[in-house]
Amino acid sequence: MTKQMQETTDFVAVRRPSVLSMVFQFQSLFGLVAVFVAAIVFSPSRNGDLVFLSSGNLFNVVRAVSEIGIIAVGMTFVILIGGIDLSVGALLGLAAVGSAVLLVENDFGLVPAVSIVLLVGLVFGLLQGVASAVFKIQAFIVTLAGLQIARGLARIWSGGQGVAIAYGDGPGEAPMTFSLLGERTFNGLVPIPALIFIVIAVAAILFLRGTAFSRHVYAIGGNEKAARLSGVPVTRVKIIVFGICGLLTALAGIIHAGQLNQGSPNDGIGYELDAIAAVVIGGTSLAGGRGSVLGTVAGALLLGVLNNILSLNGVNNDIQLLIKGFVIVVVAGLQQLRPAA
Amino acid sequence: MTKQMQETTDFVAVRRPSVLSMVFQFQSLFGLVAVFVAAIVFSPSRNGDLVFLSSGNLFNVVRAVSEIGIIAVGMTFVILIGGIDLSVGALLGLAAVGSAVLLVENDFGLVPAVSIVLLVGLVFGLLQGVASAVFKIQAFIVTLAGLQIARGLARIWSGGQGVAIAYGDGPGEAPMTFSLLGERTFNGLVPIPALIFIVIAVAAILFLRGTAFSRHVYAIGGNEKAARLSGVPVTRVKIIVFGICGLLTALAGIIHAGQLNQGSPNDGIGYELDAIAAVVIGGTSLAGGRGSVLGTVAGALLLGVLNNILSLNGVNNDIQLLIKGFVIVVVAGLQQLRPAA
Amino acid sequence: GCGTTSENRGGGTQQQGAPANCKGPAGKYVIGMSQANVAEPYRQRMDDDIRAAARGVPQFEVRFADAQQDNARQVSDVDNFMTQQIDLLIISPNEAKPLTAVVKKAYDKAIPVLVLDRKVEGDAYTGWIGADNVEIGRQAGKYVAEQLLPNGGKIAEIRGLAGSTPAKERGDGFRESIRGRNIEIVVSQDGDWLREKGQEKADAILKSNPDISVIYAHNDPMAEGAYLAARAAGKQDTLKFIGIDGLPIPSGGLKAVEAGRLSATLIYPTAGREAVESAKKILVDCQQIPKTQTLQTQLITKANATEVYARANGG
Amino acid sequence: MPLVELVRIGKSYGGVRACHDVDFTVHSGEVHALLGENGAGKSTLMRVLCGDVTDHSGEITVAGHAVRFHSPADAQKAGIAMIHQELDLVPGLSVAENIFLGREPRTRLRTLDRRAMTRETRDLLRRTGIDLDPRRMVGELRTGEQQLVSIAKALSLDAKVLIMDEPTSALSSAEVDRMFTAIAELRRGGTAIVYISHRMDEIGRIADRATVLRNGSVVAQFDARDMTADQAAEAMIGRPVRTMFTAHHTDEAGEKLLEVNDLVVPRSRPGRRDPAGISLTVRRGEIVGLAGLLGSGRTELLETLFGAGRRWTGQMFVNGRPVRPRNPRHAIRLGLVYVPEDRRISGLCLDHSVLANTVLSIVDRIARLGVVPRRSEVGQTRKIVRELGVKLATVYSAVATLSGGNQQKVVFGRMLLTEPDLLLLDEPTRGVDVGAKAEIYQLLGKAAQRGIGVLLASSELAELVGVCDRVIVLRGGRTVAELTTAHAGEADLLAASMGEVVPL
Ligand SMILES: Nc1ncnc2c1ncn2[C@@H]1O[C@H](COP(=O)(O)OP(=O)(O)OP(=O)(O)O)[C@@H](O)[C@H]1O
Ligand SMILES: Nc1ncnc2c1ncn2[C@@H]1O[C@H](COP(=O)(O)OP(=O)(O)OP(=O)(O)O)[C@@H](O)[C@H]1O
Ligand SMILES: O[C@@H]1[C@@H](O)[C@H](O)OC[C@H]1O
Ligand SMILES: [Mg+2]
Ligand SMILES: [Mg+2]
Repeated sequence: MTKQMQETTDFVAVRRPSVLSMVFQFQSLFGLVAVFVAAIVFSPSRNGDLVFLSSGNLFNVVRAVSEIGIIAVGMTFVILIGGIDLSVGALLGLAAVGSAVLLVENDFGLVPAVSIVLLVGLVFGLLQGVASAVFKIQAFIVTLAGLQIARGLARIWSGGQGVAIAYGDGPGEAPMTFSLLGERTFNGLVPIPALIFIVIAVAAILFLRGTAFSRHVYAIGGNEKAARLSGVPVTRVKIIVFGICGLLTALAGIIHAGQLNQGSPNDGIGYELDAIAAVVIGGTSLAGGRGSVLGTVAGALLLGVLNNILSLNGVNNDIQLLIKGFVIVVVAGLQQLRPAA
Repeated sequence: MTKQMQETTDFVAVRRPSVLSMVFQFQSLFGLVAVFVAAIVFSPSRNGDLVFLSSGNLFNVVRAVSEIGIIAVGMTFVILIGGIDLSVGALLGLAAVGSAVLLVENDFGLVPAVSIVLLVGLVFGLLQGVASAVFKIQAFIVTLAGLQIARGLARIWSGGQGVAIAYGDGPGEAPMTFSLLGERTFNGLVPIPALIFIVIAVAAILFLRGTAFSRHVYAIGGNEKAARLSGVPVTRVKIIVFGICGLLTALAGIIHAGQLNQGSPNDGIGYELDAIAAVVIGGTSLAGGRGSVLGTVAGALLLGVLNNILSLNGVNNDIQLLIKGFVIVVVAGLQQLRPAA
Repeated sequence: GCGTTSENRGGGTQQQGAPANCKGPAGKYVIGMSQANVAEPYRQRMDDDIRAAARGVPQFEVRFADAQQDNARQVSDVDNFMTQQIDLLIISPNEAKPLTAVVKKAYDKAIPVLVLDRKVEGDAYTGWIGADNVEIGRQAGKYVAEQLLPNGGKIAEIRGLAGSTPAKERGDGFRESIRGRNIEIVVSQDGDWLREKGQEKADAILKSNPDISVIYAHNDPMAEGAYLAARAAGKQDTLKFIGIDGLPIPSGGLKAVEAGRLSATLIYPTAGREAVESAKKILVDCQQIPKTQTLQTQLITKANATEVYARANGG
Repeated sequence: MPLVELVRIGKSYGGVRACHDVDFTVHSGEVHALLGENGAGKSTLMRVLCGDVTDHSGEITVAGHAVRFHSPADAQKAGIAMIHQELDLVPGLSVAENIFLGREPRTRLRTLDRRAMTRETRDLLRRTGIDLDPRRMVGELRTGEQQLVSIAKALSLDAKVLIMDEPTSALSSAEVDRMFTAIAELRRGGTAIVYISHRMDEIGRIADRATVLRNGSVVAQFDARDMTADQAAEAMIGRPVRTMFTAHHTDEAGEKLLEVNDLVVPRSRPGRRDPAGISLTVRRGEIVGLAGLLGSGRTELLETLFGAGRRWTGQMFVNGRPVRPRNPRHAIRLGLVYVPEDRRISGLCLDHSVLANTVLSIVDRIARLGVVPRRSEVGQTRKIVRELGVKLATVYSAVATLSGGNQQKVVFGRMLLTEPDLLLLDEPTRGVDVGAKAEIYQLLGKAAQRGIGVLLASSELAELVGVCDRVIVLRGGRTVAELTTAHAGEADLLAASMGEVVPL
C-alpha cells in the first residue's frame, strides 16, 4: 500500500474526458478481459462449441459470484471511506438463519420476514458504523468483533444447526415465492440472484457517480479532515456507509438461504476475504478515496471466471491454488502499467 | 482508519514525555490488565486457589498464543510500514509440512531441515516484498495470492495429507531434539514454544527501539515520501520487512509441527486474522507508522487470556463468541480514552 | 446415532483410571467434550446427541469446547479441560497425530478418555467409538455399482476437505468397490464439505462433463448443493445423487432422501449417545468398556428414510 | 567555476511542460533566488537537482563533473540538500529522529545512539534559535514549527548546495529574521543557497542573484540587490502588476456580523497556549486581521469559531443571533467558511480532481434529489477557477498535480462557492504568487464591498497592513492589541506581537 500522494493521476471522483484516460480509468476491466480471453482459449469444447462461452455457463459464473458480488458492492463503499468490514461473512450467516427461522419456524409472511432480516442487517451495520465513526475505534477491530457477535447470534438463533426451508402454503413452510431465489427466469436461463446482483451493481454504479452522498464518501476516504472542514457530515456518512454494507450483506444472506433452501449459522465463513479481494482486485485502494463499483464488479467476475475455467478443465485442486495465486498477482501487476504520472 | 497525517496532527500535545504520556504510551497494556483482572475475578477456584492464576494455567495461555504471537511480531513490522500479510497462515502450513517432510521422509538432520524451512519462509516473504515494493502491487493482493500459492505448495509437498512425525534415530524418524518443541522445561512447567515466543518478542522490542532500521520502518509507514526524500532505502527496507515476517512465520510453522508432531497442509487456516487482530488490538495502526511490538504481545496475550478464562468457566461456545466480540470492542474503545485530542 | 453396535471385546480393556474416577451414582461428574469443529452439521449433531443423552444422566454436567478445525486450538481445549480437572474427556479429534500427545497426557492423569469418530494413535485412551469410513465408501460404491449403474457409466466425485481423513477414506473405499465394474470417475473436485461449494463445483462439472449420470458427494450438504446445480441446469431428474451422513435433522440427508433429492445416503453415526452410555458405565456403574466400538452404517433410500428419521428422533 | 550547473533541463508531466530547456547555475557562497508565478516550474527544477525527479532531460554538473542522480540519497551524497515546499516530515517520529532520518548516529554496537541524536539536535536547535524539545513528536507541531524543523534538518546536512523551497511561508517575521541570520552564516561558510519564495521583501533582504521562470523557461536574470519588487513581479507575470494592495478601507462600519465575547478555550493539555478571554467584532464589509507570532493562538481561534476546535466558553453572535457552531457543517450553514492553514493536511483530497475538490462544500446544496447536475458543477468550477486564475490542465486533473500556490487557490475557491457571510482565513496566501495574491486581495476587497466580513490570520505583516481595516494582535492566546491600519504600520504590529506594550 504505497501512498500515492504526488504522482497519482488515475483516479478522479468524476469522469475524465480523454480517450487514453478513459481506457485507464477502466483498467480494472483489463484484468477481467485478459482472464476472460484466457478462459476462452483454454475452454474445453463440445460439439465444436466452447463450453465456457455457452450462455448457461456464463450465467452460472454470474450466479456463483452474485452473493459475494452484492456484498462486495457494499464493501466498496466501506473501503472507499478508508474502512473495512470483516463481519460480512458472519452477518450473511445471520441473515440466512434469520430468513429460514422467520419463514419456517415462525411462519412469517415473505414481506415481513424479508423486511425484518434486512432491518437486522441494516441496524447491525449502523451499529458498527457508530462504533467506528463516533467512538473512533479502528474499523478492523469493530468488525472483527462484529464477526464474532453475528456468528454467535446466528448460532443461538438457529440452535446451531442449519434450518431447512421447505416450500408450500402449510404451516412450517415458506411461501413458494421465496423459492424463486433458487430459480432461473427467461427460459430457465438467467438465475434470479444474478439478476439481483446486476440490478444492485448498476444502481450502485450510478449512485456512486452522480450523487452528493458519493462525493462525500470519496472525500472522506481522500482526506477526512479536509472533508470535515469542508462541511461534509463525516460521522453521519460513515455510519450510513456501514449501514449500506450491512443491508446489502443481509440481502445476500436472504439470497443465500433462498438458493440453498436452508439457513445455516455457518454460512458465509470466509466470505469477508473473498469480498474484500473482489474490491481490491477491482482497483479500489484500501487506503480509501479511490476506486469504483465497476471495478469491484469486474474483480468479482474475474475471480468467478477464474474459478469456473479451472473447474471446467478439471484442473487438480492443488494446482488450481497455484494458478489462482499467480493470476491474481499478474493481473494486479498489469494494473500498475498505467501511463507514468 | 483515518489517514495517519490527520490523526497525528491532533495528537497529544505534550511538551516532554510526562508521566501521563508514559502511561498512555503503554495504553495497549491497559486492555490486557483489564482482561487479566477480570479473569482473576471470574476465575473458578479450587481448594481456595484461583485456577486461572496457577502457574500451569498461565503457561498454558502463553503456550497457546506462542505461534500466533511469533507471527504477530513479524506482522507488526509489516503493518508498521503500512502493509499487511495475509499469507502467514498458509505459510505456517507450508513450513509445518516442510519440517515434517524433510525430517521424516527425506531424513534430513535437524539443522539442515530447520534451516531449509526458515530459508523457504524468508524467501517467500522476500518475494512478496519485491512484488509489493518493486512492482507496487497492494500488499493485500500480493499476500492474498501468496496465501493461495503457499497453500497449494503445502498440499503438493505433503501429498495432500498430514505428514506424521515419529521420533527416534532410525530412518524415517525425526531426531528427538525436535520433539522438545512439544515439551516443557524447568520441571515440566515452562513450554519451550512459550520460551521461544518470549525471546523473539524481547528481541523484536529491543530491535524496534534501538536500531536505525526501525526508524526507517516507522518513517516509511508514517510518510513514505518523506522517508525516501531523507535518503531512507525504502524499497530495501520494505522487502526486508516482508522477509522478516516470512522468516518468523516459518519459525512458527516449525514450532507448530514440533508441538503437534505432524505437518499438515491445512495447518494455520485463518491464523492471518488472529495475528492481525493481535497487532491491531495491541494499538498498532493499520495505516502504518504507529505501534509497537510490546502492544502486539499484549494484544496476543489479551486474546489468549480471554479464550482461557471463558473455557475455564465452561461458558457455552455461542455465548463465548458474543462475549469475545463485546470485550474486544470495549477494550479498543477504552484505548481511545486518551487525553482528548 | 442409530447404527447397531458391534462391540469388539477383544481389544485391550484395561482401564487403570476407571476405579479411581468412579464414585458411583452418588457422585457428580464434569465431562469435557472437545469437538473439532461445530461448524460442520455432523459435529453439531454429535454435540447435540451428547447433550440430549447426558440430560438423562443427572450426575453429568457436560462442557463443550470447539476447536474450529484447528489442531493447536484443540490441544489447548484439552489442556484447559485438564486445568478444570474434569472427570472424563470425550474428544472428537480434528486429526489423529496432533491430538495423540495431549490425549495421552489426559489419560496418564487417570482421566478416562473416549475418542469419537476420528482416531488418535497408540492406545492411550479408554475407548474409541465410531464408524468405518472406508467401509462407508465401499457401501456407497456398491450401491452405485449395483443399484444405480449396473451397466457401468460415468460419474463425478465431490470430495471432502483435502487432507482430512474421511475424505481420503471415503474416496478409497468407493474406488475399491467400483473397481472392475465399468464405472469411471471422470472428474473429482474438492467441495470442502460445504453445500455452496458442492453447488459451485457441480455447476462446472455439469458443463464440462454432461455425460455423467451420478454424482457421489462425500457428505450430504455437498450432495444437496450438487442437486441444486443440476436442478438449475434442468438435469435433476436424469442425474442421481448420493451423499453420506444421514443426519436425522430437518436440514439433513434423511429428509433429502425422503424428498427424493438424493437417491441414497449412508448413515454416519455421530456416536454421541453411545459416548454418554460409555461414560455412564465408567463413572456411574464402575464398569469397563470395550476399547473399540465400531458403529455400523446403514444405507438409506427412499424405502427406509422416513422410518429411520422417526426412530432417530425418538419416534 | 559554478558549483552546480544545470543545462537545458526539461521535464514534462503528460502534456504539461513543467520545465523547458532551463539553464541555471549556482556559485559557492551565493544566495540565488528562484522566482516565478505559481506553476512556473520552480519546484520541479529543484526536484530535478535534488534527485527527486529523475526522468528529466538535460545535464547536471557538480563542480565540473557530469552527474546523474537516481535518488535523493544520491544527491545528498553529492552535497545537495533540499527543504521541500510541502513539508516532508514523518509525523510519528520525534524532532530529533526526523532530523537524523536516513543518517542515524550509531553506537559501537551499531544500535541507535539516541543520546547523541538528542544532544546534537538540541545543539542544532539552540544554534538556530529554535525553541523546541528534540523529543517532541513532529505530528504534534503546528505548521510553522514543522517548517522550523525542516530548516534545522537542512542546516544540519552540511550541504554544499542547500535548496529552500518556500521555507518561511508559515513563519512570522521574528522567526524569519532568525532564519536569515542562520542563512547568512552558512553563506559565509561557502554554502550555496537556492531560495524560492513568494515574499518579495525577503528576496531583497538576502538574495545576491535572482532567476525568474515563466511557463517552465527562464525569462530573466537579475542582480537581486538592485532589483525592485515591481521589476521582479513584472518579469514573473509578463506584464506590469497593479498595486498589490487595493487599499480597501471601510469608513462607515456596517452592522455587526460576528461578535465574540470572552472566548476561552479551557486549557486541557500541557504545553498549550489556548485562546483566553478573546473578544472581537467583525462588521459587514470589514476586513479584520489577526497578527501574532508562531503559536500565538490564531489558528486555534479560527478553528474554534468554525466549530472545528475544542470545547470553549464565552459568547458568539453571528448577525446578532447567539450561535455556537457544533461542527464545520453547522458553521457553514451559519454562513461561515474557513480556509485552513495547511492545505495538504486539512484542505485537499490530493488524489481527487480539482472539480471534486472545488464543489465539495456545495454538492448537497446544488444536488437535485440527491443527484449533482453535471452542468452546474462543472460550470461553477470553471467559473471560480477562472476568477481565481488557477493554472491547470483541465478541471478533471488531480489536485496533486497542481503547483503549491494553485492548490491553495482551489481551497479558496471551494469556500467562495458557498457564498459565505464571513470568511475565516488562515494564511490564505501562503505560497501564492504575487500576481495571484493581488487577485486574492482584490477578491477580498470585492467581497467586503458586497458586505461580507473577513477575519484574516496572516504572518505577513505587509499583507495585514495592506489589506485589513483593523488588526487584532494575539500573544499567548490573548488579545494584546487592536490597531487600525490607517494609523499603525508593520513596525507597530511587530512590536505588539513581540509583547511590547502598545496602547489598544
Ligand atoms: N506530479 C505532477 N504531475 C503532473 N503535473 C505536475 C506535477 N508536479 C508539477 N506539475 C505541473 O508542473 C508545473 C510546474 O509545477 P511546479 O510545482 O514546479 O511549480 P512551482 O513553480 O513550484 O509553483 P508554486 O510557486 O506554486 O510552488 C505545474 O503546471 C504543475 O501543475
Ligand atoms: N493541535 C495541536 N497540537 C499541539 N499543539 C497545538 C495544537 N494546536 C495548537 N497548539 C499549540 O498551541 C499554540 C497556539 O497554536 P496556534 O496554531 O493556534 O497558533 P498560531 O498563532 O496560529 O500559530 P501558527 O502560526 O503556528 O499557526 C502553539 O504553541 C501550538 O504549538
Ligand atoms: O460431513 C462430515 C464432515 O463434516 C466431517 O468432518 O467428517 C465427516 C463428514 O461426514
Ligand atoms: Mg513550488
Ligand atoms: Mg496558524
